[in-house]
Amino acid sequence: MSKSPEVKLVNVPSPNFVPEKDLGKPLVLEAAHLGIDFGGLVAVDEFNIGIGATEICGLIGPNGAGKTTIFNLLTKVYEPTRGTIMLGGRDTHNLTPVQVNQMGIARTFQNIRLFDKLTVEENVKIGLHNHMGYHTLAGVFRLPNYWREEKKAHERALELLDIFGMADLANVTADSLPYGAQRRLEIVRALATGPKLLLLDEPAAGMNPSETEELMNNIRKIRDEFQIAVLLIEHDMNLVMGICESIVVLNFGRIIAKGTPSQIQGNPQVIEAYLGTHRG
Amino acid sequence: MFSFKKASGLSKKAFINYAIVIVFYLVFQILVSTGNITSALKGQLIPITCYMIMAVSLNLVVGISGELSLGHAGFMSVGAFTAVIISSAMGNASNPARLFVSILVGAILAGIAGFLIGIPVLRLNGDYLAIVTLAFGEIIKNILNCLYVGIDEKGLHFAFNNPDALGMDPLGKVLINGPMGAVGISKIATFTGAVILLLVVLIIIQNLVNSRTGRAIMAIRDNRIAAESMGISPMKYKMLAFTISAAMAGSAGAVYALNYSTLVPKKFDFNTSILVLVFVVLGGIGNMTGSLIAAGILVVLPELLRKFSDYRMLVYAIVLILVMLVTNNEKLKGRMDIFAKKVRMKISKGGKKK
Amino acid sequence: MLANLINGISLGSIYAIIALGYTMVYGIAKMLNFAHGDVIMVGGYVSFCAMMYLGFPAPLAVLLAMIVCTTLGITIERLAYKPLRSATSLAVLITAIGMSYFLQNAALIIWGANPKAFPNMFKNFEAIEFAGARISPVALVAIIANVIIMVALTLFTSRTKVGKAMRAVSEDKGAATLMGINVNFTISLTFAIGSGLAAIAGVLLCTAYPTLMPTTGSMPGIKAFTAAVFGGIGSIPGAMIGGILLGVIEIFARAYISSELADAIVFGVLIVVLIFRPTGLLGKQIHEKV
Amino acid sequence: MKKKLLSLIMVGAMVLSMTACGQSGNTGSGNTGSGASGNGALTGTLKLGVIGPLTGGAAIYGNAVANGAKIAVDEINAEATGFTIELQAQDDEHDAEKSVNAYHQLQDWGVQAIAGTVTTTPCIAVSAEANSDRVFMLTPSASAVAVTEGKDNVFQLCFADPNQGSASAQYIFDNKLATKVAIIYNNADAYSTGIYQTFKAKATELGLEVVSETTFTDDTTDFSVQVGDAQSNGADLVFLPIYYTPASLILQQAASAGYEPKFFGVDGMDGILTIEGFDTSLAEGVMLLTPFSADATDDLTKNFVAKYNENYGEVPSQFAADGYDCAYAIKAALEFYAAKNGGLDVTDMSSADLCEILISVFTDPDFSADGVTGLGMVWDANGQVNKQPKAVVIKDGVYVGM
Repeated sequence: MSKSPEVKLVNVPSPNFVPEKDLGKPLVLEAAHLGIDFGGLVAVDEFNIGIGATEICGLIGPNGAGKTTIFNLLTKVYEPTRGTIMLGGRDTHNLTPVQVNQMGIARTFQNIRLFDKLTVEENVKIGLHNHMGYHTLAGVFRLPNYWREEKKAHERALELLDIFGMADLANVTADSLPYGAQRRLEIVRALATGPKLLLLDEPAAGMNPSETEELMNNIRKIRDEFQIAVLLIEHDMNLVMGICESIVVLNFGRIIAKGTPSQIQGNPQVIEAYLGTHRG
Repeated sequence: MFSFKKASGLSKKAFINYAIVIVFYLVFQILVSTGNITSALKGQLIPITCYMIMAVSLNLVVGISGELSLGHAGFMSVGAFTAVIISSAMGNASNPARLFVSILVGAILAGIAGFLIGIPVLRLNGDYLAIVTLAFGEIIKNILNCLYVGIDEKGLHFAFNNPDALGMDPLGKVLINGPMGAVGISKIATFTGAVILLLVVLIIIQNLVNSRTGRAIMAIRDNRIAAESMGISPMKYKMLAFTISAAMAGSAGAVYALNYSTLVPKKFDFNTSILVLVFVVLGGIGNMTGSLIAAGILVVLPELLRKFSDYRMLVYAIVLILVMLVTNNEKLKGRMDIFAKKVRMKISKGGKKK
Repeated sequence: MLANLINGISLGSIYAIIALGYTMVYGIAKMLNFAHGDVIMVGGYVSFCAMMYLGFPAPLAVLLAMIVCTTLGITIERLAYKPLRSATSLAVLITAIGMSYFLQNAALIIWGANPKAFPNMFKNFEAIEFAGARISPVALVAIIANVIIMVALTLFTSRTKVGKAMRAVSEDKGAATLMGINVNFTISLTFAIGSGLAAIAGVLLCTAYPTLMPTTGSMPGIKAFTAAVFGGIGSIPGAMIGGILLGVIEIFARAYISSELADAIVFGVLIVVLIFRPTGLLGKQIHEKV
Repeated sequence: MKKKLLSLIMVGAMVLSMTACGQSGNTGSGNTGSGASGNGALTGTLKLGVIGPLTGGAAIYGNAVANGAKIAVDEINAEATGFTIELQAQDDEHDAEKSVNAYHQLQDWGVQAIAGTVTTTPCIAVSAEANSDRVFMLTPSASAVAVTEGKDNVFQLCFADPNQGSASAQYIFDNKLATKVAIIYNNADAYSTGIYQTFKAKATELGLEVVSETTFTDDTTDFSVQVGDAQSNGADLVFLPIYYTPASLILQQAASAGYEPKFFGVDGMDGILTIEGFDTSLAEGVMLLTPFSADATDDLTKNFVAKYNENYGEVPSQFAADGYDCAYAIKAALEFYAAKNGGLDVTDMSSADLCEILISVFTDPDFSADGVTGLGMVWDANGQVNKQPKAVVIKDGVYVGM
């Protein structure tokens, strides 16, 4: 047993910041120098972010800025061309969306992707899939732990649905839900996978102001109850400014500003990105 | 405002299917034992049951897993020819034991074939996947065309593409003779055995569908990307469905083979795969009850149409096209609904008069 | 060796012409037209009847076959496929299979089960000797016809207004409608062209392999469909490359490996190609937008 | 739900209709032996079934047999001797499963004896059923040994495969037709493979050199490889133990490859001249061994060919002749029995009783039948027929005896 020689460790400057309450806890997500090219076209470049354990972070930017592409990179739908993504301190290089989900990242989709022909409860149970402790054969032969685990999952699904007051819709097929309820169901489903980081892609799209208000409360409630981090893409500035502790602004695939809501609101670059340079 | 579609209880549906099968069995068993059945229908009972198994097993892939497979008959043939070999090799055992082991081994080998074929096939999508399953069905048929199996004192002998290489005793018997297939199969399949197998297959499929595994399979069907983001591996569950379905097709093939004294690989060509697919589509994709009924009707239909002689298959084709048009065209469907409503009104009025 | 190569290219050229029908219809209507192989058979019978019973000269017989097949193609589309335009692709597939059964059995009733020997149209032409191999006139005609058709179709779809409309419809039906393109007409036209080509393929197929039966079209149909997928379904040059490759592989496999396994080898190559290029040799790679 | 209801009703209706006709199954009272007439005459009505492919790729064979049998039955019924035959032909699409279905359909009709089935694989399946049900079968054209093997109730009207193969090799050797022989055969077909195997064994025994052996399957239309192989190996005779449809393709493709060997066929080759549109000059010089030749000048053949042509507008093939002979052979057997046992009334006789009668007659060494496919046909206990094949050669588009 030879011992490796001792090396000296030094502090490196990190470009990231987290809310004060999360200081001392490990970052749930850390991406550095992230970038992806599509056939020579640079879609995202030099994307750096660190998300604290219970942070609610907003990702905003004009249409086509690359926000959803970032989500796809973080959830490994795309393998990044450059840079690293650390999830809970582990590098996700060459991992699949399935693996990173099991490592604690869950998401919703901009264009809703529910399991249309299945019921609301079944949709949530699919989220609970990896938390149900019985084997395929136990399911086929209806062994005792099938019944036990199914009962547990049923109760858990109703509990989660209840956060959004949807427990009474448990037996309705997903495609017959109204739009807003479909969005909420996607969140519940993502939550069911037991993530440490929840990515929400335009959760308030198509909602009216009172629904949005309710959604904001629920996002906060989820964060507080489950003690998880949330990264969300949203165009509704009331929502973003209302619940996000930090905001990252993206334009043409690059970060143009980072900071608290008030810092972002006053940032001239952000205003320019949103309104364009040639005004009047 | 919004009309919510309530999904009816899955288990209730499942029991309807068991009931259908049991009633089907009892009715025909009674008819057979009292001699009140045509020998035409009696002779078809086992093949009908086999096609029902084929239909529900294909429905697992097409309906539950959402992949179009055009080579299902290939797996049936693997089971069928395995059964020929096993039942001959077990010549001394009792018939039910031979049947049981034949089905089991046939299912296992077909399942292995399904697994191996699934590895390349399930990487593809949509129509490309369909054409590759068709290709594999044809490949299995071609390979079986080159397979020679014989049995003698020393046991089984196998040869590929060269019947002279079997190297058997002069007293040995050739079981499978390349493209000429197998002859002299002992007919040990029974209607009761086939129905028990059908019930087992139904129980497995329905229990599977109604478990976390089945939900994962359906999640991948409905939205692969979302399923992945839920931590469900598409490849794993698609493979599972494909393999189980292949194994079931193999078990159906085993019973089918042991119902006829001869069997040729050509029987299990593309047309048989299509035939089974037609059962699934007409019965309703993902609808096991529909598959059972459609298989039953469509296997018997050409026999009922015999009085049309030359026009029989023409009539079959027209029926097929019309059914597809009526059930899939919104306008026609609407008209049919109105018509059905009127008929019902008339019937209920008639009932009131009494 | 050379003889086998020429045989392969000639067989492949016929596959290619049939494959064009599949590929064009797939490109526009996104459906596998299983009845296409049987339209070939009808083309064969019509030209046979024209020559044997009506005493038509060969070119006129081919023309008549093209007219009949074109009409048949449009009729099939109108009656069986058009009502299902919004239905699932499986429903359309089964309908196409029903149509295939229908055509085969109608032919059985009209023309009987006895195979007909297709007259040799090129009886008066001598085979060409080339480097020790003989090229039969029909092989030569098949290869030349294939090239001409391919060039003509490529020009048609890239230069003419209707051809461009076809491409537009195959890209996006909804957008094409908004652009004022008559989608129904375009789809009918595609079926018409595909069926007309099927007639030519039918005549060539029956001249090269002169037995004509109600089932004549089904196996070449499946092979040609494989060729279309092989080359990348939806792509016109893909159909040509796929067809010729398939023909050559088939003949070589039969000559040098095993005639029983020839089809297995053809399909095996298809599978290998699709594993490495999941949309065929010249097919467009499509990424699902997330 | 409506759909389901409808389908349930359909199923119900079907079951009812099928069980209803089940009542009229074969409940014939077996009045075996001494017939009503008692004068050695054959009387009554025989229900004779034909099973064969009437649709699908092999339809040509089934239709030929059915048509041939129809002509024989019409002739027999027209004689008005008190014995008539009711004929029913059922389609099997050359598929074992469908063939067994067809057999059961005939059972429901009350079939007493079967002239069938036409093709080999279905015949093996049906003969197994018929053997356990005790229904007599005389197959017109299913020639594989497995058809009759171990089944005492199944007889063949055509040659069994082994006989044809060795007879062909012997003929080629005796007449010094060739030294180097190529064989092209269909290895998906029991008939073709069976003849090939015995031909090859006999040829080797006689010292004929087989230089090329190539195979094809039912769907094959391109024979360039097979023809090319025979050509490049310098075969001066190509033996074609196959049916005439693929044979016509081989002749055509050999001609276009500039290959002109002698061609030698077997009974399945007969019919090649009747293909509509076939260029008969391609078949010039083709030799074949066949029990039937439509150009034979005996009255029996002339009458049959004329009637067939009149009714169906074409020259009958060997299959049609086999079908024709089947009906007559069964009639002859019943007459033979009636004469020996003082008469026989077959009306409503059970198929099982009739089966034993026919087996006893067909295996009786004194019984022989005449037909267009041979005079004095006799059967052995294995069910195989013994008759003389004729060698014919095609000259100027007609068969000429050799």
